[in-house]
Amino acid sequence: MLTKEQIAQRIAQELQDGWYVNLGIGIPTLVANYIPEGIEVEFQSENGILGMGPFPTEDEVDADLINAGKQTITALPGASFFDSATSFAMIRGQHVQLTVLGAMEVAENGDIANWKIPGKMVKGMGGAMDLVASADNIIVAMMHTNKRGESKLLKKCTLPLTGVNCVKKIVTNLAVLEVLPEGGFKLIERAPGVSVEEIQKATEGKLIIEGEIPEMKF
Amino acid sequence: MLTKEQIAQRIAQELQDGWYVNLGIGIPTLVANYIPEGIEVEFQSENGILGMGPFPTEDEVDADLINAGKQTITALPGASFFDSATSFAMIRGQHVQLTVLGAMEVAENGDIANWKIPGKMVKGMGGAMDLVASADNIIVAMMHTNKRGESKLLKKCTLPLTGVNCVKKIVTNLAVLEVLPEGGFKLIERAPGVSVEEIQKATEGKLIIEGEIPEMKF
Amino acid sequence: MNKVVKDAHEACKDIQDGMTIMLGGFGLCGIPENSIAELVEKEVTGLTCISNNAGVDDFGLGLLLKKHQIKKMVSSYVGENDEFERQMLSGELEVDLIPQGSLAERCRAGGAGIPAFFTPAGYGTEVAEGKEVREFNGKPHILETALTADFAIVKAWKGDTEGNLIYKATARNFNPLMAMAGKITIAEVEELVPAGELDPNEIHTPGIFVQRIFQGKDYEKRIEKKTIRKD
Amino acid sequence: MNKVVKDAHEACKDIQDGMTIMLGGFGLCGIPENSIAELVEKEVTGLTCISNNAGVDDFGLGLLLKKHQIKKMVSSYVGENDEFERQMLSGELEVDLIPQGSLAERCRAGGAGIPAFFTPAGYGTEVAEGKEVREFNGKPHILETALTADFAIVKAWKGDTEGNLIYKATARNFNPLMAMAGKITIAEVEELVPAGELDPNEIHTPGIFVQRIFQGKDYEKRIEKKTIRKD
Repeated sequence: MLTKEQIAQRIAQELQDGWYVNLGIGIPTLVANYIPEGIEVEFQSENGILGMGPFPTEDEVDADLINAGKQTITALPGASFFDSATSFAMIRGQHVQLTVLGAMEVAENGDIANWKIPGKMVKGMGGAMDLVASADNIIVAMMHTNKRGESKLLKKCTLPLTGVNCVKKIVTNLAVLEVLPEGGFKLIERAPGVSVEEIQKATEGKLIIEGEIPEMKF
Repeated sequence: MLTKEQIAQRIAQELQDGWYVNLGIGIPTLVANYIPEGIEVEFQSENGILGMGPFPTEDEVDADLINAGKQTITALPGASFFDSATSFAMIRGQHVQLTVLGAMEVAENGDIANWKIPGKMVKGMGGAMDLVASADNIIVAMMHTNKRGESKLLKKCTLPLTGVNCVKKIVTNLAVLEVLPEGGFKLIERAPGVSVEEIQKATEGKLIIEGEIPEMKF
Repeated sequence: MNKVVKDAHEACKDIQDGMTIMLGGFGLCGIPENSIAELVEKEVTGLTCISNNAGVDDFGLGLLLKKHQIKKMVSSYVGENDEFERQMLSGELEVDLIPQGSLAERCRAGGAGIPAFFTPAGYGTEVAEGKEVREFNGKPHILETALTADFAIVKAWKGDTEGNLIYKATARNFNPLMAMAGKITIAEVEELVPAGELDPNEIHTPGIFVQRIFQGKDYEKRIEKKTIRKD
Repeated sequence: MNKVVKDAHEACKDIQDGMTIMLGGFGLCGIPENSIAELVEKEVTGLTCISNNAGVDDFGLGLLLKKHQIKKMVSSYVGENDEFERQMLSGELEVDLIPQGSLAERCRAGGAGIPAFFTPAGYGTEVAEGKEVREFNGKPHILETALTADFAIVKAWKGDTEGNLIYKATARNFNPLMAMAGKITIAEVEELVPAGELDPNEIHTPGIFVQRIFQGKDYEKRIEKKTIRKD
């Protein structure tokens, strides 16, 4: 089973040179720590920066320079600042090549739910609905099951949706899966030491297994 | 009968302190020469400048600084440059308080035609359709009749329209007229030495004359 | 065209109970601190506030919430505020949640005279309920309408006497869009300079969108999540 | 993320017959001179050009018109060009005339993933023919759709190796909007600098919108109507 860091590390293998990438809060944020050698990517944060750098040192902290998670950040050489409409023009206009975000539930048709739990305080969708409706390439980073041990990969989402038919790939603590256009989670890789049976057991939606399923490599 | 300069001068009397104003080419451009004492207005040119100044001296000429008529200009202190979408956001969003433009025909319901003559080379509408459809306050500056002596203030426009129900006021070489919401040209002022009869004769559309019509004052 | 007023008190003098107000900022970054303090002081109530977030318990719009001055919030994310939660759950506070990109674009549209536009964001979710759906390029979109406000209140880094504004870094966020969409737009700035001192090429909000400007004071610029690296 | 190419020749290498190309500029102000010269040199034909104007007889897009490389022009105003007039009247050239503000907004929409929007411009005129009409706030509007292009070619004053651009004065015009709307966007600049030399706060077009950038040369910057005052 993968740690959160390893999920991020596995997702980082998907990065391609020259991509602009938007990382959600939580596990997705960690992806920035594992950019493969020889690959250059640039991070967009939807509050209005391209070319987001690492957290600042104590001396560098600037209240006017934060990311979408409201954390203080730095700007790399070549960065740019812009307003929120331009920021979402980049997202909606598909100029951002990859979006990585967390989810509470993903359905076998690519539907995603990650913003609202009925009966609980609703904090709002922030930019998540724009991101999932727009991105050509969405990877969900999440645990395979919830705290009660129930599958988060479902036939149909039970929570209010964030977007429909949009998730293309999922990386969990157990596996890498693709959402097929015709529906279903196609198993691509297993986490080291995790069996196909374990993944099957943790997956409520339709799991498609073809041939040998390799273990992830790091 | 007014000269073109006097038409511009009369229109300039309509200016109010603090207004942003867009002037079309031809007579409207001349309005900038007659801003009343004690009044501050700022000129917008739709290619992307607010705070347009006078023409440059030979030394000041800058190919990157022109107005919508493609003439070289200067920028006053407090000017700003912006892209064409922002420029028309100002116009469409009614942030510009007054638009002055020329016309080939105006109808008694406020329709205007000023961009196309069937059978002749069509140069295009440029920003005219956006301006007339958006502005709250449009003054047309034109001769009362065309070169063949025919009225340009009509019951109905004969040329392809630029916009509908939009003209509020007209200043010609003969008169100042308001277009009433219910239709008709209400005569407000006569040019010095021009009789109501002369204006009536030169106006094909419904002319509304109430009481004494004063002469314009300069 | 001098638009300078003395302070937040003068700038906000005609903001009245029941009005709709847009407030710039993302989290606590780039919020109009002086004007918010003035609205608290003024005890104006029944406000509809359009702001991406709702502040924290003791800063930003949280200060107005605490005094029950807000009737309705229009935001994309409101999650750092206990009092907000309490008022929402008890039904004292109406909340309209809007996807962040749609919120930004709807403000811009309001300022730009675009009454409505299609966006893919929110299709198939509760955000789309009651909205027209139309397919473009094989993909469903929903029709969203423009937002405007009686007052927009923005915070900039530098401004001049004609209302031209320059924002700093990510404190720009919603400020330029809301500046376009206010019937009256108030700008508070960290540094107010005479017209002509800002480079016309570097202006983010042209003065035409701003009706009143003042030199703000005592900016706290509170940081929500100070995150530092050690090296 | 180095996007620098050697010159216009390399930047335009895969522009092919029949493609749709957006070109920035207003009149001859802010046009991509180097790239236009390269397209002439390349003899690519059957182009659909989206550009606010069509150049003059011997400069700007007029050079492409003269060699019959343009099949269709999409513009708001085309009136300074005799060859244009001849080709249009003879039916050799298709022309789609669009109100200037709608042209600008349609390019922005294309880049921003907004497939369509309502505008009042053109209602009741031939521009509205075949378009949906809807009333908002008691005023009729027409539905306009987004524009995109195979290539957008823009001209900036300064640019960096990551494609960030700064325009000068009114040479900005359509350039930033078209930069957003190209599947591939080419930027030619008067001054190309290393990433980090432009202030991130002053950038007009963030590099994400630009795929190729090169240092242009021999800019003529012809003036259409030199108008001077004597004092």
